[in-house]
Amino acid sequence: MTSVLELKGVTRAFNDYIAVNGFDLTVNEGELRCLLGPNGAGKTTSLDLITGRQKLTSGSVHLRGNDITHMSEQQIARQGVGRKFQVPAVFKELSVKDNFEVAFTRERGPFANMAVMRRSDGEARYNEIIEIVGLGDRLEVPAGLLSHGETQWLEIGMVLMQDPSLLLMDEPTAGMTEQETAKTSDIFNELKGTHTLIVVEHDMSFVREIADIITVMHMGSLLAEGTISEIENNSVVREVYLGSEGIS
Amino acid sequence: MSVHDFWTPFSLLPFLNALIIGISLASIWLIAALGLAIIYGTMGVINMAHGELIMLGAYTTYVFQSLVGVPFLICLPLAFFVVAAIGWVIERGVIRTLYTRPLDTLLATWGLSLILIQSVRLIFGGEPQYVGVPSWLNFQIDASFVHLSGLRLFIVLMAIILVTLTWYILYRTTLGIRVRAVMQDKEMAASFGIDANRVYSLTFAYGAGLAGAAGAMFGALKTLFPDMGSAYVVEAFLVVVVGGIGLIGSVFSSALLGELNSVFSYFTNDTFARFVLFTLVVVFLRFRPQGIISEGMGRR
Amino acid sequence: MNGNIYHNRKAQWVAYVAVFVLLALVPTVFDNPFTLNQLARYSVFALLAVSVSLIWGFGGILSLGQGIAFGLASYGMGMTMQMQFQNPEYDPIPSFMLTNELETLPLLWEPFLSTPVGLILTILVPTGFFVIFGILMFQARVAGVFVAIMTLAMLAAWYSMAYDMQPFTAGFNGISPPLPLQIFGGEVDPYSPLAYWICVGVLATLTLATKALLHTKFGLIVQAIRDDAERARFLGYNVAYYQVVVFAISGFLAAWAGLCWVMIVQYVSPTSMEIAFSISMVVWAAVGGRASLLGAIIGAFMVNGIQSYLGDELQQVWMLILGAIFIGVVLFLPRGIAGLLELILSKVPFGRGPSGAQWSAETGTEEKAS
Amino acid sequence: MKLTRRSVLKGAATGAAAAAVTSPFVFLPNKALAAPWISKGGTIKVGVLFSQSGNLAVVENDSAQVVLYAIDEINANGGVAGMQIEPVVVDAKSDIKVYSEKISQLILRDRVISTFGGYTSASRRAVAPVVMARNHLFYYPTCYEGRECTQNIINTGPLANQHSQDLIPFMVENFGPKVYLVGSNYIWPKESNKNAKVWLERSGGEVVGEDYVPLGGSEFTPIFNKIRQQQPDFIFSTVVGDSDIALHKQFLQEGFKADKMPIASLTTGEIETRAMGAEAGAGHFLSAPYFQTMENPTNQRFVEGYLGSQYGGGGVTHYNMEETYLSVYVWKYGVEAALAAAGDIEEVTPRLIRDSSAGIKVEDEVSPEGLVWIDPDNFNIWLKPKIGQCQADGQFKVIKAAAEHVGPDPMSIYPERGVCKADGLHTPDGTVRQNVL
Repeated sequence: MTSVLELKGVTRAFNDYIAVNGFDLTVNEGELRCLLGPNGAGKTTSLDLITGRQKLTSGSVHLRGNDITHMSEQQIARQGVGRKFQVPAVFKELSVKDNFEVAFTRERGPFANMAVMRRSDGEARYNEIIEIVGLGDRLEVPAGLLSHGETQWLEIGMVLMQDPSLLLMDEPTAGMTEQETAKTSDIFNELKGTHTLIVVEHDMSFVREIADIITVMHMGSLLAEGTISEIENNSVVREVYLGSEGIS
Repeated sequence: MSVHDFWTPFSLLPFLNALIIGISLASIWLIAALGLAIIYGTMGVINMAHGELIMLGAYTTYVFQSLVGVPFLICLPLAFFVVAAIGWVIERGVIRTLYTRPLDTLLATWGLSLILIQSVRLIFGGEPQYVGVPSWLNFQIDASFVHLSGLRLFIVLMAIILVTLTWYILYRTTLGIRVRAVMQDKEMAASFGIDANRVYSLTFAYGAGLAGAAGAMFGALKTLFPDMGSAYVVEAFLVVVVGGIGLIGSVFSSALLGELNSVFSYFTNDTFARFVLFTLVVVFLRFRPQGIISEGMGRR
Repeated sequence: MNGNIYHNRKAQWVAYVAVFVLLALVPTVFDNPFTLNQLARYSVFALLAVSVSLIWGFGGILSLGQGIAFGLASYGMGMTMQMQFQNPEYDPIPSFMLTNELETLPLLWEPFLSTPVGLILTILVPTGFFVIFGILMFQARVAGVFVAIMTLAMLAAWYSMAYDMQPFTAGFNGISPPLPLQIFGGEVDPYSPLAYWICVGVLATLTLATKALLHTKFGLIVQAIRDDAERARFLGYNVAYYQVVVFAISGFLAAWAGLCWVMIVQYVSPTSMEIAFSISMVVWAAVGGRASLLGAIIGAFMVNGIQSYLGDELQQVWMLILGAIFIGVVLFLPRGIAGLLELILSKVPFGRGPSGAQWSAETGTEEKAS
Repeated sequence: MKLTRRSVLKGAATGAAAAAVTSPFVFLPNKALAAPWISKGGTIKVGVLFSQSGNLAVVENDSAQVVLYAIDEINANGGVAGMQIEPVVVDAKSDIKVYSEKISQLILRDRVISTFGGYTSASRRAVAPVVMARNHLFYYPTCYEGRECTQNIINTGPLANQHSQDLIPFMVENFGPKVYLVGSNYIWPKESNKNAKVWLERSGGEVVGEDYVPLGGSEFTPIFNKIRQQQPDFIFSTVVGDSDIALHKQFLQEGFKADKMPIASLTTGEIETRAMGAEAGAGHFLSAPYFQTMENPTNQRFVEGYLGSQYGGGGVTHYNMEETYLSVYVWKYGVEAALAAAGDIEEVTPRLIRDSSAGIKVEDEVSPEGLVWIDPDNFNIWLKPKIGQCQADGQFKVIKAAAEHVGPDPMSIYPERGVCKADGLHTPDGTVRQNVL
């Protein structure tokens, strides 16, 4: 197994507050890793650091052996890292179809794209994606009119459209109904194996559905790592995390 | 290049006086910008009609002084309250519906400024009017390199008073605490029972009132005509944008810009000074965009 | 396709072409030179509104500095036409330069001795400036109202510059080239149908090109950036690069407007870079509909037409009316006249799609068919 | 192509909308352009193009009023060549784009035979191209810098060279040689200052400083700082408009005294002193061809008649208004001379009026400032400049009047450019250049 992502001693400090402190993480090919931790544990910040949204104070991030520590967001994205945000981010005034089209990023430069007419290339690809996330009957609807769950799927679909080798999902089921969550876990299980994923999630039942290995963060550092049962039986985790918020 | 035939040579005492004049200019910029800074800082509203609120303050003073016969010092608070009332109405009528659309506020307030200019022109005519300077301000300070007219000194003092007053209201009264709470987190403030809409109305009215008081003073200093406000609005924006959110920022940036303007004017001329200043501000914003990046870190 | 003909791409093209054909036919019906010149002026304003629509309605960037490109190009054109009047041998310098004791033609003016070079610079310089200015702003990720303020400050700076650099610009008095543009061995009388057709032709060509551009993937990405710049960035797009390009294109459009303007007016002064004028462009686009190029064109024609033909009594209150229209549009009709049309047409059933009700996968095929 | 029908429908609808938008602009068929400028049995149409709204209206509204007053006066006395004059009044809204648009409306649509208009050089230059291209005639009724040689503009205000030749020697003689030049930042003040320097040199004065404020600018403290540093004997001001008022007010506030260091101005007339308050104006000097207080029967009649008429709401008369008033009479005599030359009123063209205006005189009985005439070469005006001192009531006392008429010379300080003649600028190398702007 080759490591897709490797974080070494990643630290992010704001003046006197250290959000992420010497965090190490290694994710292997085809793995679905869940990132757990109480609020303020540094999960989202870690994703920010991986994707270049925030700059590291110290430490390094490697993607398939390449150092991406100092790259900009778009460079990292072009290295094959896709990210879904905690608050779903889609292009609200564009139709669902156009959202997928924008996410289909074969050409990224403005001038190259001036020669590309819409829907010329992405067609086949989004048929595949629609198979996975659904929304096939909502293609012409402006994304701003979608329900919350649909917006989440759209964003997941967009990230897939981008065809990344590593997907980062920040709370993909936040605000979803039970049925929607069930559909989402189906989507994730379908992706598992063919894609490498890191999922930040609070919903333990969802985590149980999908996770291979779980990494627990606390106070910006690694607390524990292991399979679902190992984590559930880890006394330290129980103490800081399960005790405080409770895993349902 | 023969643009500036007279590049004034450096000479210490007049240059020092130029620095003093810089303080005087800075106080004018600060007074012009203060209301804008409060409104922008609290509500994130770019009020393009701010210059016109200044103009209304000047005309209010003119009306009370010339037509009613109220002494100048009393006109200042009157201008404050009259324009504050107008500001309150504007907030209720136009701004309120646009809080989620900052760009549209900018445009709507610009439309408003047209209406205000034209209304004043219809009422008072286009002729320049003037506000009489009270005789007790007709003195000059003449001490070695310091030359400052009484009116300028008065404006510097008023700037200090207004800033202090604003500081006091913001940091020492419950209203101020509410304003700052809303500034930082509207939802959180609401959960503590603070009526954000009311706070916005009051803040806008207060900012407008400050513009009115500024107008009263500018009326004494300069000439009143319906589109006098446009002369202040760009400068006021620059003070606010360069200063960032907060009272201290505005004080510093107006001091900086006022001094720069005075020094450039000393060496070259006022038009060129403006060009240099505006360009510097644009470049400055490029390299110190703190508080300027609209995509906040905490959004997602 | 939601069953609204407004969104039908083919119908849109038909409407665009119809309007331009209609405009082009005007001289065959009415040949009053004043009317033609006036309509040519409106076409120039319409092009400015199109440039605002592109950068603001589609790019999501409210630029109050379109007057910079317009003004720079106006000066370029003014200089080109002025130098056509001067004779390099015995009368090399325009008369206003005398006041400022210039003995020889300044270096800045030298290239404009050649009309082709002058015309190229007229377009190239403003576009180039917008590239540089765009890089300055968008690389620093300046957005929203701060772009508005920065463009405003830059506009004010250029205004002061044009005003103060009197040896080169004649300052407030402005430059009025005494002769119409001489080109290809002929001259373009500003009051002739030819001048009118050039202006309408430039407007039509650039508008249709812009519309075509918006239909490419580039245009889609620009609109995506408008909706959510960060999302686009995390999809791997260099957002700043796109913004610079679209900003430069809008500057390019405004530069063409400046070129045509001086061609039909034979006068340029710092007022071309007045703040109020640049904001007016935004007003035209807003009234017509910022998210529609054709809407912006109609907005420019309407607002200026009303302004010119309002009765005398109403002239005195023109600013009141304009201000009220503008506030009204912002408050109640943020998508302008085009938005109103969209709303009205949505009531009209169109195509196979049931209007306004459920969407179906089939309705989507209409767009593919078109 | 099942959508075609609807597409066409939409296109047609939009087209109809566009037609509705454009239809108000449709006026005259073009054949009118071949018709004579003045038709027998009709009226004579003239354009009146001033800003009656916006910031220039302060001055230009009075100009428009006085043109209408003069036209009324002429009409009441039988009109021109037995025909009544019909003014076509257009508001330029203080917007330079509107000047340029409206002048073409007046010429091409309304077909006026001449136009009176403008107060700023910018507006003159904005209207010049179409006036020249159509060989039309524009009366610019106020002072300007000269240095132009056009064949279609007649000017009835003093040029830069007519202002300073009395004022500067007078000031140097009475107050001292050192002068500080303050002006608004545009061409006219700079050109006037260049002329002033010529006369300063001849009268032994020297320039100790020169500064320009933006048009509309009102911050003079930095300039007064420099003035304090340079200690001039007097200030020579070419500051215009609102700035001029600010200059005088701040002069007082800064503690300067008019009797120690007066301002000698080319602009501060009755309108300005009224706006700034007589206190701020008193003691300073103005060079102008006309003052309201001039004592002659014609002026008395003009002041009383104008202020008593429906147009005299402004309450004062002013050199700019008087020059505007003159321009209407210059035009009237020009039309009469043109008629005499052509024999038929329908043959009179704008250019013929212009050519016939060479040497036209406005006699003492008509001209409030006394006899003036149009230069037959450059079509500016011969006049007697006067120096007035502002009194405590805001009116001016004429201190000194030139003994002789002073001629306009647009190229006075640029002899190497050539001589302005009726047919164009005669350059030293023997060519004749028309419409040198």
